[in-house]
Amino acid sequence: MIDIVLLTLLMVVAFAIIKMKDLFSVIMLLGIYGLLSASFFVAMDAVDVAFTEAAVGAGISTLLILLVITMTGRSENTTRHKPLLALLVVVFTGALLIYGTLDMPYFGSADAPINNHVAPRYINGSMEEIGIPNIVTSVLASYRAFDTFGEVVVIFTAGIGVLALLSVVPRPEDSKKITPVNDSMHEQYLVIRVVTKILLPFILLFALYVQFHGDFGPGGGFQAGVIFSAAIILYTMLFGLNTARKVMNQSVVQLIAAMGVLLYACVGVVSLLNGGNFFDYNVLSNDPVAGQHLGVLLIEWGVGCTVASVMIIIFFSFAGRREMQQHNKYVDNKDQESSL
Amino acid sequence: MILSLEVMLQLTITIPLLAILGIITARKSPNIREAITITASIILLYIVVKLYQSLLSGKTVDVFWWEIMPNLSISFSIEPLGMIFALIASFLWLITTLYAIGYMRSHQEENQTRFYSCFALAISAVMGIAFADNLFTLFVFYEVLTLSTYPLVTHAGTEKAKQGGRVYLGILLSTSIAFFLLAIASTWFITGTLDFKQGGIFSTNVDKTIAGALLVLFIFGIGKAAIMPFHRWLPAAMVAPTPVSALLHAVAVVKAGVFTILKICVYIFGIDLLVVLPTTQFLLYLAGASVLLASLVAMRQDNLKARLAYSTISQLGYITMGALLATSAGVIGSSMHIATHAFGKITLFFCAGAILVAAHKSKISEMRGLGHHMPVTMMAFFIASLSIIGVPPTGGTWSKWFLLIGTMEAEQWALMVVLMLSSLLNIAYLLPIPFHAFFSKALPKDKDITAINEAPWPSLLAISITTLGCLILFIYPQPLFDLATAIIASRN
Amino acid sequence: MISHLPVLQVIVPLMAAPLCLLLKRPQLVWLFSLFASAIAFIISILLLQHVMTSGVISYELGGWKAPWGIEYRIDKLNAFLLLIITAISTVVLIAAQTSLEKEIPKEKHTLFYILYLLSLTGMLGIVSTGDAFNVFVFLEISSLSAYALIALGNDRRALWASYQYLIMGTIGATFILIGIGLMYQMTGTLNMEDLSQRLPQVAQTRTVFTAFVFVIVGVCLKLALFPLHLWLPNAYAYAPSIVTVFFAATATKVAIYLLIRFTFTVFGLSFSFATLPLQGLFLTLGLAGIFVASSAAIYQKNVKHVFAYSSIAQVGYIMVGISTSTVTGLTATLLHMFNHALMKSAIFLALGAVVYRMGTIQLSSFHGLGRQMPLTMAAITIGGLSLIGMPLTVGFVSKWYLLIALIEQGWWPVAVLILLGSLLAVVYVWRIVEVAYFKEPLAGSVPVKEAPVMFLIPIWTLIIANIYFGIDTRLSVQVAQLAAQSLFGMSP
Amino acid sequence: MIMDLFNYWVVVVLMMSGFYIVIAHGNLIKKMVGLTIFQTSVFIFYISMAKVEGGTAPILAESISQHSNPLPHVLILTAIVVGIATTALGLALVVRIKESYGSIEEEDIQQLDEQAQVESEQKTANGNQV
Amino acid sequence: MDIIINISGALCLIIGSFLCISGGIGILRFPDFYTRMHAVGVTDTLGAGMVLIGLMFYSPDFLIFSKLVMILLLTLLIGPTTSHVLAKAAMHNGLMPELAQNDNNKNMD
Repeated sequence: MIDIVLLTLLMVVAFAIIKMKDLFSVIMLLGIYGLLSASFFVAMDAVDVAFTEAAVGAGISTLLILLVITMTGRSENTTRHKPLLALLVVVFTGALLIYGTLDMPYFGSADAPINNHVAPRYINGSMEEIGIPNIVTSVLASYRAFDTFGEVVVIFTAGIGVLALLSVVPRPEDSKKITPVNDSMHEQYLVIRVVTKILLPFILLFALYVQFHGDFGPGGGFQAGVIFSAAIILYTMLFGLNTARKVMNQSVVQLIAAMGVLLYACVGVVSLLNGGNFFDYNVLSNDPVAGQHLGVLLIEWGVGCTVASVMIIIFFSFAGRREMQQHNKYVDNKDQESSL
Repeated sequence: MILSLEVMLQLTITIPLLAILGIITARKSPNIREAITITASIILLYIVVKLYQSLLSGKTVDVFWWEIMPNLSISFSIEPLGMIFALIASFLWLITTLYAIGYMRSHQEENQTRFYSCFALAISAVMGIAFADNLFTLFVFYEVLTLSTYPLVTHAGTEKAKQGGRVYLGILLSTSIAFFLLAIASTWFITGTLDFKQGGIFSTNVDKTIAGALLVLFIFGIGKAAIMPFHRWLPAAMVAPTPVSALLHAVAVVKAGVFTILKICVYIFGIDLLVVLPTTQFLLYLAGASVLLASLVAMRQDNLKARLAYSTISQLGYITMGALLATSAGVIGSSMHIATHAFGKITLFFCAGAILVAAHKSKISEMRGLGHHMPVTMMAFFIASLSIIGVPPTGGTWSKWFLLIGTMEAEQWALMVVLMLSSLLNIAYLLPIPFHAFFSKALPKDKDITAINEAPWPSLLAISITTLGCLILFIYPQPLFDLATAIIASRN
Repeated sequence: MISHLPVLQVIVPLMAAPLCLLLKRPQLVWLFSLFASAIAFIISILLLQHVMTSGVISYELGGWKAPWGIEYRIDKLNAFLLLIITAISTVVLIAAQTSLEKEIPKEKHTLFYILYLLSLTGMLGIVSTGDAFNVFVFLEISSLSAYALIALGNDRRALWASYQYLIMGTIGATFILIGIGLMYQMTGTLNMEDLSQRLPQVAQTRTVFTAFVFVIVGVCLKLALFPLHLWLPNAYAYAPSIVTVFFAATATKVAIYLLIRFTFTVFGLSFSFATLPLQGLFLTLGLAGIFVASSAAIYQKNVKHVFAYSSIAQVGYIMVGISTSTVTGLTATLLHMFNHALMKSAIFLALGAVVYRMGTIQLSSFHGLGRQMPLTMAAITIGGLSLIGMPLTVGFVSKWYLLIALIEQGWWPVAVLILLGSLLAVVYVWRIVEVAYFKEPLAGSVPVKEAPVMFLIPIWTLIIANIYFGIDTRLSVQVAQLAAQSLFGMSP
Repeated sequence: MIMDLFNYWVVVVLMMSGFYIVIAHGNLIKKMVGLTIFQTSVFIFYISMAKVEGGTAPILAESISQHSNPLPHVLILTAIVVGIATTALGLALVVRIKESYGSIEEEDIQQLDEQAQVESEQKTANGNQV
Repeated sequence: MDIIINISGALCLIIGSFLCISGGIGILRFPDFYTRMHAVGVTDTLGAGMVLIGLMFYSPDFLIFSKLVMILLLTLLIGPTTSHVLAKAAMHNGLMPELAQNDNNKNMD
C-alpha cells in the first residue's frame, strides 16, 4: 500500500518538474524526488540503496545542480522545440515497455526466475563463504567485486573529467590577493557557523560508523564517502573556499582519490600474487573467511577514500570555477570604472 | 648476362619502378634524369624481346608473387596476346620518351620529374596488365594505370586540366569499380577462379543470361576501351601534353582497355561461349554504333587532337567488335589492329605535337600550307593516316582485312557495312589535313607561317621511326600474324 | 601468470591511470601511459595466440564460478577486437605528446593521459567481459572519459558536441540498462553464456522481445547507426586530434562488437533474426547511412567533418555485412572493423599533423599542401584510396568479401549500391587530394614544414599496415573467418 | 493482474516523463534533471523487481527466512554511482558552455554555431579571393 | 506499566502528527513568508520531536532508543538553525513581512 502512495507522489513530482519553469524549484523537486524514491527503496527492502539514493539523489546531486544554477541563471526559456516529436518518441517507447511488462513475473512473486536462479546462492551461501550478515555488502564486495571496482573507476573518471573541464589556472594576482582574515565569528553567519562547528565532528564520526558498520547493516564505503564529503562541503560553504582549501589541500585530495583506486586494485593484485584469481580474497589469509573479511574491509576503504575525495574534488572544482567567474566580473567592473 | 626467364618477366614490371627511383633522385639535373628514362626503356625493350624469343621457342614462363585471398593471387605468365601488347608498349615507350624529351624541353613544361615518374609508373602498370596471369592481377594493374596517368592528364594544373582530370578519373574509376569489380567478383563467385584459360573458365552449362549480363558488365566496366557511352574521358583527357596523349591514346591506356576486352573474350568467356550469349549481338551493334558515331563526331572537330581522339574511339570500336565477333579471324584482326593502330595513331599524335611545338597551331583550319615548312611531319602524318584508313602500303591494311573477314565468317553483314563506311569516314576526316597542308595556300590571317620550320630533332626522329613502323608492318607482318594466330592456335 | 592474462589486459591500463596522477610530470606521464598501452598490446597478442591455439578462455574474477561471480570470457571475436583496440591506442599515443603541445594547455596534459587510459580501459573491459551488467559499467567508464576528452578540444563547439554526446550516450546506456534488467528478470542471470542458454526457454515472451529491442536501440545509439548518428560528426571534428583518431578507430568498433555479441551470442541467431526484421532493418539503415553520410561528406568544408561522415558511412557497410547473417557477411564485417580502424586512424592522425602545422583543418588550408607536407599528404591519399577500396589496400579486401557475401545471397542490387557508395567515397577523397596537389597555396599563407617525426612514425606505421594487410591478408582473414564461424556455432 | 503489474506501469510512466524532459526541453540543466529522473526511475524499476512478498531487507539475522533479492540492490548501488558521475560531468560541461556561449538554451547555442559557421566560410571565401 | 507507556506513546504520536498536519495547513494558509516559516518551524521541531518521543516509548531495546534520542537532538539543533538562516536570507534579500507592510500602509493613510 505504502509503495502505491509513494509512487503516486513520485508521479506528481515528476509532472510538476515537467511543468515548472523556475529551475530553482525544479531542483528542489528533484531533491524531493530523490528522497521519495529513497523511501520507496526502503519500502522495497533495499536499505542500502535507499541510503545511497538519499545521500546522492537528495543530497549531493541537488547540491551540485544548485551550485551550477548560481552560475548559469535560474530560469528556463519558455520555448520548447519539437515537443510533439518528442512526445511521439516517448509514447512509443513507453508503450513498448508496457507491452514488455505484460509477460513479466508478477510484482513480489517469490517464484520469479530471479529469486530462484542466482540469488539463492547469495542468500543461503554467503554466510559460510564470506561471513558477513549484510548480503548486499558481500555480493557487492566479493561476488561482484569487479562491478564495484568498475564503479569506483567510474567515479574516479568523473572526478578527473570535472577537474579537466573546470580546473582553474591559478592567476598570478591570486597569490598576492590578501585572503580574508578568519571572519568565522562575523555576525552575519554567526549562528549557522557555530552550529556547523558543533555538528561537523558528529557527521565525520557518523561517516566512519557507516564505513565500518557496512558489513552488518546498511552502509559501506560509498555512503560513508558521500557523508564525509558532505561534511567537508558544508564546511566549505560556510567558511569559504580558500579556508577549506587550506584545510584540505586539493592536490592531496587528488592523491587520496588515486590511492583509493589503487588500494582497491592492489587487493586484487595481491590475491593474484598469492596464487588466486583477481579479487579472490580467500587467499589473502590462510583462513578463507578471514581472508574475505580482510578483502571486504580493504576495498570498502578504497571505495570510501575515492568517493569522498572525488566528491570533494568535484565540489571544489565547481566552487573554484564560480569564484573565478565572480573574480573576473569584479575585475571587469573595476576596469570599466577606471575607463569611465 | 644470364637471367632466368622468370626473373626477366618480373624485371619488366620492376625496371620502370627502379627508373622512378632514379628519376626522383636525379630530379635536380634533367640530363641525367632523361638519360635514366632512356636507358630504362632500352633495357625494358631488350628484355621484352628476349621474352618474345623465348615464347617463340615455346617456353612457358609463370611467376607467382603472392596470394592475396584464397584463389586470388598476383601472378604473371607469358602468352601471345600479352606479348603483342608488351612489345608495342615497350617499344613505343622508348620512342615516346625520345619524343617527350624534345617536346617537354622546347615547351619548358613545369615539374617534369613528376611527368617522367608517372610515365614510368604507367608503363610498369602496362607491363603488369600485359603479362597478368589472371583477371585479378589484371584488375590491380588496371587501377594502378588509371591512377598513375591521372597526374599526367592534369599535368598543366590549370582549371581546364583539372576539369579534364576529373572527367578522366571519374569515368574510369566509376566504371571499373561499379561494373568491372562487380563482374570480377561475380565471375569469381560462379567459377571459383579468375585464371585466364584457353577456351574460357565458364563451364558450358553456365546460365546464359547471367553470363550475358556479366559480359555487358565487363564491356561497360572496362571504360578504357571507350565504348560509347563511356567514351567521354578520352576527349576530356586531351588537355594533357601531347606525349601523354600519345601514350594514352596509342599505347598505354586505350590499348590496355581493348586488350583487357580481348583477354576476357578469349580467355574468360571463350569464343565458343561468346557466340551463344544473348547479349553479344547487342554489344556488337553498340561497338558498331560507337565506330560510326565517333567517326562522324571526329569530322566536326577543328582541334586536331580532339579529332584524333574521336578517331581513336572509333578505332577502338573495331577492336572490340573484332573481339566480340568470336571468330578466329576477328580475334586475329583485332589483336593485329592493336599493333597497327598503335603505330598509326602515335605517329599522328607525334605530328600534332610537333606542329604544336614548331608552329604553335592546334586548329586544323590553321594548318593550310604547313607542308612546305614541315614536310617531314606532314609526310608522316599522311602515311599514318593511310595506315589508320587501312590502305596499302601500311600495316593498317592487314588488320582491317582480317576484321572484314571476321565479319564475313560471322555473317554479320551489317557490321561489314559499318566497317566500309567508317573507312570512308576515316578518309574524309584524316586525309584533308595533309592535303591542305601541301596543296593549298595558308590563310591570309596567319602570314607568319614563313617563320616556321621543323620540330626539334628528337621529335622528328621519333616520328620517322613510328612512320617507318607503319610501313614495315605492311611489308613484314609475319611475326605479328604468327602471334595473333597463336592466340587461338590451340582452339582449332 | 599466463592464465591471468584476461584480467591483466584490463587491469594494466586501469591501474596505470591513477598512477599517472601520482607521476604528475606530463613527459613522464606520456611515456608511462605509452608503456602501459604497449604492455596491453603485447598481452592482447598473447591472448589472440592463446585463443587461436586452445580455444575460449574463461576467467572467473574473485574465484567465483559464473553466473554467481563475474566471468571474463575471451573467444576469437573479442581477442581480435582487443588486438585492434590496443594496437591502435599504442600507435596513436606515440604522436600524442607532440600533438597535445599545440592543442591543449600544458597543465591539462596529465589529466588527458589519465582519461585516455581510462577510456582505453573501458573499451577493453566492455570487450573482454562475459557479464551483461559489467558491460554497462565499463561502457560508462569509456563514455565518461570520452565526454571529457572530447570537451578538451579548444573550439567551444567541442563542449556542445560533448554535451550532446553525453545526453545521447547516457540515454543509450540507460536503454541498455533497461534491456539488461528485463533480460535478468526473465532469466535470473546476468552472465552472457548463461543467458544464451536460459533465454530460449522464455524466447517467446513479450518481455524478452522488449529487452532485445532496448538493447539493440541502446547499442545503435552508441554506434552512431544512421539515423542515430547526429552526435558523431561534431564530436569527432572538434575533439583534440588524438582523441579523434582513437575514437574514430575504436569507439564505434566496440559498439559494433556489442551489437554482434548481443545479437549472435546472447540472444542467438535464430531469435535475433526471427523476432525482429533485423535483416531488412540493418540493410536499409546501413545503405541509407552509406548514401546519406557519404553525400554529406562531400559537402563538408572541414576535413575532419568529411572523414567523420565517412566513418558513419563505413558503419553502414558494416551493418550491411551483419544484415546478410551469413558467415561470409560476418567475416566481411569483422574484416572491415579491422581495416577501417587501420585506415581511419592513419587518416585522422595525418589530419592531426596538418592541424599541428596549419592550426586549422578547413579544406581551404589544404591548398598546395602536397608540396609542403608531402609525406603527410601521401598518407592521406593512400588512406583515402584504401577508403575507396583500391586493390592492394585493406579497403579492397573487406569490400571484396562484402561483395562476395552479397552475391552469395543473390542481393545483386545491394552489391551495385555498395559499389556506388564507394564511388561517393572517390568524390570526397578526391576533393581533398586535388586541392592538396593541384592548387597553389593561398596567397598570404605562410609556407609550412613537413610534420614532425613523432607524427610521421605512427602515421606511416599505419599506412604500411594498410598496404601490408591489403596484400598479405592471411592473418586478418583467417582470424575474422574463424571468429565468424565460431559465432555461427560452427567448429572451425 | 492489474494490481500485480501496477507498480511497473507507474515506473514506466516515471521513466518516460524523465525521458520526455531530456528530449523535449531545450534548457541544458533541465535536460540533466530529466536524465537524473530517467535513471532514478530505472533504479526504481530494478528495485521493485527485487521485492519479494513478505521478504525483508537482505541482511541475515536469526528468525528471518524470507529475504528480498539482493542482486538488483547491488547493481543499482553501482548504477547510482554511475548516475551521479554522469550528472557531475554533464553539469561541468554546462558550466563551460555557459561561459563560452553565454547561454544554456539549446536554440541559442545552435544559432550561435550556425552564425560561426557562416562567418568562417565567408572568411575562407575572402581568403580565396585574396 | 505497559499500558501507560502505550497510551503516552500513542498520545505523543497523535499530538506530533496533529502538529505536522497543522504545520502543513499553515504553510498553505499563512499570508507571507515569515508566518509560513513559523508553521514550518512548528512542524519540524515540535511535530517531529513529538513523533520521535512517541516512538521512543515503543522502542524495543536501548540501541534504538538511543538512536532516536540522537535523531531528536539533531532535529532540535538543526530545525531552528535552518529557519533562522532562511529568515536571515529573506531579510537579506529585502523581503518585508506582510503584516509590517500593512501597518505601514495604515500609517500612510
